[in-house]
Amino acid sequence: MNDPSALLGLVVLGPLALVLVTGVLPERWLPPVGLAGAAGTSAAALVLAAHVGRSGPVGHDLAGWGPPLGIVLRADGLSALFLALTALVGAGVTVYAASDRAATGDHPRFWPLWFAVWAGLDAVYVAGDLFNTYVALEVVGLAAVGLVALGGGPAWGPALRYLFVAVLGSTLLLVAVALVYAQAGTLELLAAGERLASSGWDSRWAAVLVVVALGLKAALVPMHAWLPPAHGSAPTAVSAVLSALVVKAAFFVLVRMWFWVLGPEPVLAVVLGLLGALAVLWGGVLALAQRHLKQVVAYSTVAQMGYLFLLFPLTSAAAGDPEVLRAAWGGTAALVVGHGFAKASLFLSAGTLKSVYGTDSLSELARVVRPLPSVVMGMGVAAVTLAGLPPSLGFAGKWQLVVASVGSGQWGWAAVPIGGGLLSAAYLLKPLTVMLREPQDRARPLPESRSASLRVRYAPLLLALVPLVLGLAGPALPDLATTGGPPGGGP
Amino acid sequence: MTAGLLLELLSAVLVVAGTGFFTVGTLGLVRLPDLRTRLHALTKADNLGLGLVVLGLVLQAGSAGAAAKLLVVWFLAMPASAVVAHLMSRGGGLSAAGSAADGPGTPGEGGSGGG
Amino acid sequence: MGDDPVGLLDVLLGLAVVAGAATALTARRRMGAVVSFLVLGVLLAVLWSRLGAPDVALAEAAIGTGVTGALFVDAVTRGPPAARPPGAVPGAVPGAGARAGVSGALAAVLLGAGLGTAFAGAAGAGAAPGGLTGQVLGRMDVAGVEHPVSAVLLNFRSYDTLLEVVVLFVAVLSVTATLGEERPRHPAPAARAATLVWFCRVMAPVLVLVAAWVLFAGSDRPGGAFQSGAVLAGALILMDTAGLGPGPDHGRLLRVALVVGPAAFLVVAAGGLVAEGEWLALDPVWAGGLIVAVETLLALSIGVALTVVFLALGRGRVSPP
Amino acid sequence: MSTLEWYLWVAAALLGLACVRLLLARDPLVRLIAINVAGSGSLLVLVALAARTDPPDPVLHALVLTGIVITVAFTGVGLVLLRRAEEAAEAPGEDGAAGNGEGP
Repeated sequence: MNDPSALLGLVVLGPLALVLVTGVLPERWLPPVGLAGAAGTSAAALVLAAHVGRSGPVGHDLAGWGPPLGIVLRADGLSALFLALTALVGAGVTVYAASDRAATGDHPRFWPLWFAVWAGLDAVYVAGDLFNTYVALEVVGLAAVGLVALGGGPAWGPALRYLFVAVLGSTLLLVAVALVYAQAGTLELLAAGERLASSGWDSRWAAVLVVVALGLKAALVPMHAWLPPAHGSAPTAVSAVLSALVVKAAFFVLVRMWFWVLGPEPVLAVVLGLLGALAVLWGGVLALAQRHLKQVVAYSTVAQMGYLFLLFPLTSAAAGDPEVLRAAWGGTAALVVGHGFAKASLFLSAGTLKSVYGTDSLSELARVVRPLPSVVMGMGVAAVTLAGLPPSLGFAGKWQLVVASVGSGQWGWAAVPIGGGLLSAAYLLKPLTVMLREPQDRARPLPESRSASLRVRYAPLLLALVPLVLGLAGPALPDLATTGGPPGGGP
Repeated sequence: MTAGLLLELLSAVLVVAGTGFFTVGTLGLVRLPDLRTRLHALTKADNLGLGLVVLGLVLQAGSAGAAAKLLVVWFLAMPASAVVAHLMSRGGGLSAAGSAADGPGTPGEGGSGGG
Repeated sequence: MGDDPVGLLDVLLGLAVVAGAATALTARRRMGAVVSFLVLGVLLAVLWSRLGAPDVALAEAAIGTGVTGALFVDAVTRGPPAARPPGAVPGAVPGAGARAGVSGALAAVLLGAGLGTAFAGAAGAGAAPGGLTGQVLGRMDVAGVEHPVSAVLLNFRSYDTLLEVVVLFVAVLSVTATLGEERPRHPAPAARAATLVWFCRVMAPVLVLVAAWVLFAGSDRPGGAFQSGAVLAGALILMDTAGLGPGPDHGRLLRVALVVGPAAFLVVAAGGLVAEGEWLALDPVWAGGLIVAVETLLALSIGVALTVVFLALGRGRVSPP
Repeated sequence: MSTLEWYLWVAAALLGLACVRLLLARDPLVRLIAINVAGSGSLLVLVALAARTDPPDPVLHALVLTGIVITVAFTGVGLVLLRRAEEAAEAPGEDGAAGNGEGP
């Protein structure tokens, strides 16, 4: 009974049980039960990830029916990576949310909705079935809309816009799944991929549908307009979760469909690469122009997601060269994990400053005599990862992307990580200088309106240090990312 | 003229007559000026239309069970439309006082985009 | 049925559905849009039964048109009056100008043409017709129910249904979250019109009976937990409109009723792991009984969930859990 | 033109119309109706493909049932958010900030 494949079900059904429990419990029990639940869920996910890292992909036939009839759960290297990221960042955010009510929108509904997002994310990462991926994305989407709505009055409008985008994306994804099923005759991911590859069916239309659907949900430029208002107006813990984790689920499904099911499309890959580069540029410029800290961090999410989309042109230009493929996959994995930790830490820092000083507008924060040192330190360390300075994971990721673009002879793509690094350094240092400079008019210092507990002040710093330590992990990350790699695109 | 053919013909006539009444009801909905006259047209024509269609289908229903279920559809629809029409005619009267949001006599807002 | 030349009935039905959708989407007033949407719902129910999908037709009528229609009508009629965008015509839909109309129509035609070629391509050369039909029909003897769609929903692909019920529960959580701390102000239960109260006393038991019949019919013919849940929601909404619905002190009862469906599903899932070694596995001997038990609790939870969403929309009388 | 192709074209028309109105319409209620119409369009693709064989494919019918319930869940949340946003816009003081009203 305790074979590791049962863990595949536990990482999803565990948080689902917690959704029901925290949906019914009275309010004072929620933080302790939430902490215990988060510990259990992340432990299960980490054990599963370690198992996959050690002995390769693992599968589990649900309800006893093997594929193609029943639904199969499967975790390969990529799933393990995303599961571990969700577990660690999720645990960190849960500790922060348990110690500061304001971070949860001051509403007991945070806990069941947060565990619903967590369960949905794990369900997406372990799904081995096309339609199951769609339903799991729906759980994540609706719970995320609910979480944004916790931000009260000003958040209801952005939450509604987020709902429209999520549903439009899901509908187009469902149509793409229907087309694949009509052609392949099975909903199981790997089998559908093999049958499509051998059937010679022109899957360009389905690929366009999937790219538009998941580009909407991953806020790829020009479909990014919904993200900053939604992530900006959500409560602190919610914005951290949305930017660090939820946006990545859509990218994960795009990678699954692109490499495992539909097969790479060279022309569309270049288009995705260009849109990614545009995202890095446009997101960075907009982040520079913002006057509120949470908006800067939200636009930085749009920018940093752009790097991930370089995976598609680099792998399709690699023409099977294992060295280039390993660098491309390793680089993307490092950027995914680095961005996850750093963005969560940055949003928690911004939220702490906002709850302590009552505002996140940079001009007001400039009047603070000596802002919380540990929080500002956390922002600085997170900026190191996001800007891609050594020894952080950001640097390791960007370095491998440059190696991949040089190795595949497409020098152009190397400009994106390098130029992007400068741009992100610019828009991250702007708020930092505001914090560290002497306030001009000492006459009107901005007082602390609320005190912040110890855990609240040091959680962002802790989260920001993790990608620095992981930066020294060397080959561990690329190995994990390419375990059970895709048939065509992987080494 | 075997019994089957006769049955077939009768049910076809009934169904067509029923749809005829529906059309008249919809015409009344579009042409008549105000709430009460529209309700008058709708409830009478549609109920009769539904009754005829149901009777037509009952003749073709395979088993007694299916026929009974068709009749239940009609028996449920009639009180529902009667009560709804009654409440609407009292001016959207959810409460006994009949809060005259639209008030009898003024054309109701609905029904403009009828399919 | 799929590849014989298209008949007149199909052409008419297809055109009616597209016309209904066009009216619903481009109506100049909110009420007109909602009424057209209801008509579209009825047309879709006919369309699904024409395409040989009675379960989907029943669900479309009960959920797609019934509950969704109730939500839309309530949103339009009981919304704050000022909310209706000011315009020459009360409730005019802003942005329905001519220029927007033309560009919108052009975009719609282009997108439709693109999607059309994609679909025709998918259905065309070498497509795998029938997909998993053979697999499902071959295993019906150990599925625990006779109706193939119910077998797929609650046995072969029960994980999808579990996630879907969680989506509905998350919807209830999100909806009640927006109500904020203060309990919705209960309007003093105004004396409801006598006819409405009488109608509800007669119809509510009948509707619950219909819901039970639809639920248990699901094991061997079209029906099941979702359609029965929608009928149950209809009964509960009717009771609430007539002032007989659950009062503020029933909050805890509603909360338990909401959770009991998914909780039972999770218990069965864990039981499957312990007994058979895989999550959600159902031993063929026990499958029938377990499926009916879980389906009954699911229908209850779905009915209550849809009702709470409706009540939260109108800040209804009951204090949502 | 076979029946299947005809209904696929009808589905394409529904999807095209609904997606355009979902993006262009200014009134959120019309966009919520567009969500339902787009959902029906995508489900029509599924049911039309299911109808290719004589006993229609039960797996596709189960998927469509799941799609309908998910659409009603999203529509419910969308309508409540629309109602709250309009109430907040209409009476900002009274119940605008149900939570603690963080915002840029």
